[in-house]
Amino acid sequence: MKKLINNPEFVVEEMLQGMVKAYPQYVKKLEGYNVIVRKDAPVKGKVALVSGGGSGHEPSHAGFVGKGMLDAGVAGNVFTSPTPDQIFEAIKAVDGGAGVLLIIKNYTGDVMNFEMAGEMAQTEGINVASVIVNDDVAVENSTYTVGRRGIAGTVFVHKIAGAKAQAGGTLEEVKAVAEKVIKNVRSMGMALTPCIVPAAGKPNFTLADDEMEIGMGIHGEPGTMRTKLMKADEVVDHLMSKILKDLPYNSGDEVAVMINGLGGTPLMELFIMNKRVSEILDQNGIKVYKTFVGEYMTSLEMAGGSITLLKLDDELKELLDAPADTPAFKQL
Amino acid sequence: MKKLINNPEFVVEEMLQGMVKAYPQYVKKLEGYNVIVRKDAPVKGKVALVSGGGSGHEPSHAGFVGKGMLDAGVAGNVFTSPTPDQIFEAIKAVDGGAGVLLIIKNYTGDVMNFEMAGEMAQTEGINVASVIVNDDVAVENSTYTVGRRGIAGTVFVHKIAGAKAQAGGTLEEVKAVAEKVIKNVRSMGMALTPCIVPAAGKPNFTLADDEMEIGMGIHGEPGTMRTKLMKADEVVDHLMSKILKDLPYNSGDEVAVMINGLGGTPLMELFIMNKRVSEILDQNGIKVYKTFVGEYMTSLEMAGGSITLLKLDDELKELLDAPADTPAFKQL
Amino acid sequence: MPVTAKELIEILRDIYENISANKEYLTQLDSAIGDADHGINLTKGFKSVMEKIENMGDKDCGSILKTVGMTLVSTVGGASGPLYGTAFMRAGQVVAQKTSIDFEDYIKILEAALDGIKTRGKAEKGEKTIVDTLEPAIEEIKINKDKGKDIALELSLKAAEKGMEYTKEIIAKKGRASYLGERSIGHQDPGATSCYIILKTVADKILKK
Amino acid sequence: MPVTAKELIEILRDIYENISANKEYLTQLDSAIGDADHGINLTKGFKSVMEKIENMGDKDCGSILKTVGMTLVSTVGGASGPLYGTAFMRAGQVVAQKTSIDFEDYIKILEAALDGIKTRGKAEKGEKTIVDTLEPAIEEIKINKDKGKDIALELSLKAAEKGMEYTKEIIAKKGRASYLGERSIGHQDPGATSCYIILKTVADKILKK
Ligand SMILES: Nc1ncnc2c1ncn2[C@@H]1O[C@H](COP(=O)(O)OP(=O)(O)O)[C@@H](O)[C@H]1O
Ligand SMILES: Nc1ncnc2c1ncn2[C@@H]1O[C@H](COP(=O)(O)OP(=O)(O)O)[C@@H](O)[C@H]1O
Ligand SMILES: [Mg+2]
Ligand SMILES: [Mg+2]
Ligand SMILES: [Mg+2]
Ligand SMILES: [Mg+2]
Repeated sequence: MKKLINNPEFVVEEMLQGMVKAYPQYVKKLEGYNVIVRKDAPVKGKVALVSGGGSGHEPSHAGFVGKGMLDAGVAGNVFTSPTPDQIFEAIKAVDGGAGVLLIIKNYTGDVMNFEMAGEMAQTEGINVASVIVNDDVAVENSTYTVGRRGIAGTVFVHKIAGAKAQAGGTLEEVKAVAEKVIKNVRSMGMALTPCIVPAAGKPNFTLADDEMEIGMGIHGEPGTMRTKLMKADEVVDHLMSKILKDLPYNSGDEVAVMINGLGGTPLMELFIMNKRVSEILDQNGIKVYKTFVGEYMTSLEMAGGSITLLKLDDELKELLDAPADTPAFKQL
Repeated sequence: MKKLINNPEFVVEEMLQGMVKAYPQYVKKLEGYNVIVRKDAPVKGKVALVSGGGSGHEPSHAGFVGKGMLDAGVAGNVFTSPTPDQIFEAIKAVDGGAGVLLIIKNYTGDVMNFEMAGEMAQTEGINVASVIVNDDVAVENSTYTVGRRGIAGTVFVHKIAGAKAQAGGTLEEVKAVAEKVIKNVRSMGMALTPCIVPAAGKPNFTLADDEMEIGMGIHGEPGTMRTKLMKADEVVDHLMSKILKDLPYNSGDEVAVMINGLGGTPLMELFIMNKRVSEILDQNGIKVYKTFVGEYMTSLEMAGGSITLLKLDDELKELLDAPADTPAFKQL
Repeated sequence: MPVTAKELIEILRDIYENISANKEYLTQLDSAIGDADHGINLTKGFKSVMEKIENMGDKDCGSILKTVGMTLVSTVGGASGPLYGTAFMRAGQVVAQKTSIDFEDYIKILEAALDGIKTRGKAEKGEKTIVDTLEPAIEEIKINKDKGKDIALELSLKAAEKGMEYTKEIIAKKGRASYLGERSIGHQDPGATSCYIILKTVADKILKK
Repeated sequence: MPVTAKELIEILRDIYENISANKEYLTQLDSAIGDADHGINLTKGFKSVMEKIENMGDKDCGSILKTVGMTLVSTVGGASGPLYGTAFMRAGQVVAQKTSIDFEDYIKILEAALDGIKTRGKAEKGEKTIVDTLEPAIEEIKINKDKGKDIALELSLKAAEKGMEYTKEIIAKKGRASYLGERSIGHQDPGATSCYIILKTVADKILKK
């Protein structure tokens, strides 16, 4: 395991300390908890947004804490949902009296831990609502299963619900627009290599030198197929065909695009992916309103990437365009 | 070679196309050239900044093209300096009548190709000046050699000279402040793994499973020592000891810090590095004015990172704080 | 039976030791269809539990079980933390203020735990989860309770074991393993297994009395 | 000699072929102390050169050499592109408008090329670069030019070869290899080698005439 770390046990704590040292103008850490909150939290009268999950997905979620996005990011151990007490502390720290929205990625552990924290907060008289992001089309949806995983599309929920809250939206309104994003966002990813959870010390799965996995989740969960290496265009064609037909996205639609790197993929390759994505959207008469290329929801050092499309209407466009000032997402 | 590409020969072209498709609000590409310029180039009456070099260092340099930073980024083949004709086109495209500053990383190839382009532009009556960035303290400086390499510190030159130009500085003034940055900026990096130049198809050097190289350059040039894997704190201690004593940085100084990932290193590890950097600065009575953690000057998918310190005075602080709006560097 | 507060703490120590002894095994089961942390997470959780309850021998059984639940919730994480945590907290409510637990209490505890798990996790029997072990165990103990606690416990444990083994044959519909779809068949569910370990530990202790 | 424009183009084709035949070798030399692209870059450059000058047989030698230089500059990149490019452009100035090149011209061409390379690259002899091959070659051809072109060319080529081989023994002070410091000793310089290949190709052709 080749990592720039000191002790696998303390990676999350040390990371958060390094983060707070880097960005004191944006964030502070709750003493004794792995919780990062806005420096000016609680913001009185504003609906507060809390998200989080296992660590290893940086900059998600603490990197999106700041004006116009999240009020708190809760960091669990690597790839492990944070516990309710941590989330509860985050809720208490950011509640400015207008209520708190929990933005949860759809994993059984996350859902249950956030729900419990929400219940704890409710009993203390804090108004809590929650939304569950499930944008990953790689997993078949069905009423009998837990449904789809939440991946990079979550960042669009942070951005847009964050803008609504910043603009003075009520908890109901913020929740409603978050749900609108969830309804209109779809993603799918793929991986070229595994990653190593520091505490485990070895890769969480294996892929042969000439293999890749399509539809892989951000914790290395299995995808839809394991194949021989394909060209970037072929990979994108496959991901896009799944994504486009799922919502579906139609000619005349306007979308925001996110090309997300999983951690080990150079920006060069993400741009090459985007070239093909824009061609396909063009062929389908779908208009690109705005594109984001970079690392938003990673899997440690995994090589690979995901494509996210968010179908926009006027409200979503306006909120997407609103300024944001956080360590990892800035918009003037 | 596991890469999300189509054809090793066309990676640079396809990347630039994907980039322009992603950021039409910021940049355009010069038809027939691997040159990215500000969408509104040439900006009349403003000193224009041109930088560039081999590709593979993304977001450097095209990612920093935009308001408050560069006017053009010239992209050579992977790890190969662009040719003078490309640079010359860039100069012509961005000259707004107030002259053009070339920001060159100190590599023989870059220096000669940019100089030739500058001469070509001069003969066409364009006022051209240039600065050479050589922040890498890993290489011993001496009057007999080509001197130090230019690495991540270059991004501070882009930012600060860019702010000066945006504020209406003359070519002389912009060049002077760029040189002030160069005089006050020092960096050093290390690598855990090599990277693969697409056209080569194999790693550009090898490191055993338990080895790392301290002082390695951004093209895999040899460093100061190859050692057994060390803890993050030990690595940082070593890099910082070299950097701090070089300028030197003294108690009471104020610095900007950049923790730069080389492409394959997760953000988590960069924050862990920053924790130690901030401790060391604290111990030395050096004040951190602002910190930047992320990927600014990469080496494709190489795992590793570099630390950059820029000693600040009031002028540099003000310019560092000025707004910037580019794909890869935004400041509100 | 009845089980006193001190004996309850002993049972919990046995649970910790048995989970801990099966740490690798549970983790290995989780690595096949999950994320390879079930044994690690539970061991960590029950270790914290022991630190918390060690000196609670003079407290009522309700308080002890509630502490167990809250500790599991705040240390285990993932899916099993809230599930087992809720189960123990609900169990604590059943015996609130009581200084000992009798056989009738135990059945109510199991029912409350199952109810907590199902409310929290929304799983039904046959979805390859903890429920597949716990629900048959309760059904069987209730049917046979008139035959005396020893027989009822033994039959209940057999049903639990059968339920656990049946998880090998079914598709996961809940939790992380559900992403595997068909590919989850052939693997025994880690949560169903840890649940069996816990039930067996309790039964062994009660039967010896 | 003299060499006509058509013959000049033939010489340049030979250079392309010999560089191309040594592509792997030059790249391998560069991989030891540089970035493993010297053979690749030069081959690419001279290939473009051939496409550009193929049909320039009716042009003057100055125009041809200037085109060679400009093409190298715009296709080779790295350090050797501007260096060889400048060398050929300077050579072109020496024989501007001339329809053929005689021996005196050739010596002037070599001098102009060296001057261009030194002005551009700021290297002196002994710094492990192209200069270590080219400068001795020129010194020797000048000393011996009264002995006749054949002898002068042969002695010059010997000096070039000796200069090239001497680069094995010295520390690089210019270019990418200079970062290696002491570790550059023992490796022959790729640029010094490609320069020898070019000089030998020219000499072979002229000697045959
Ligand atoms: N909704 C649910 N209801 C009941 N049990 C569940 C549910 N989801 C998951 N489980 C149980 O949790 C176990 C996995 O626990 P664990 O590995 O600790 O959590 P995680 O999957 O978050 O890593 C599964 O084997 C399964 O028995
Ligand atoms: N300043 C210089 N003057 C003369 N020759 C030089 C100089 N710098 C480098 N060279 C030559 O260039 C060669 C390397 O060329 P090449 O590999 O094409 O460029 P790069 O180092 O940019 O990849 C070296 O072997 C050396 O002979
Ligand atoms: Mg090169
Ligand atoms: Mg698990
Ligand atoms: Mg887990
Ligand atoms: Mg080279």
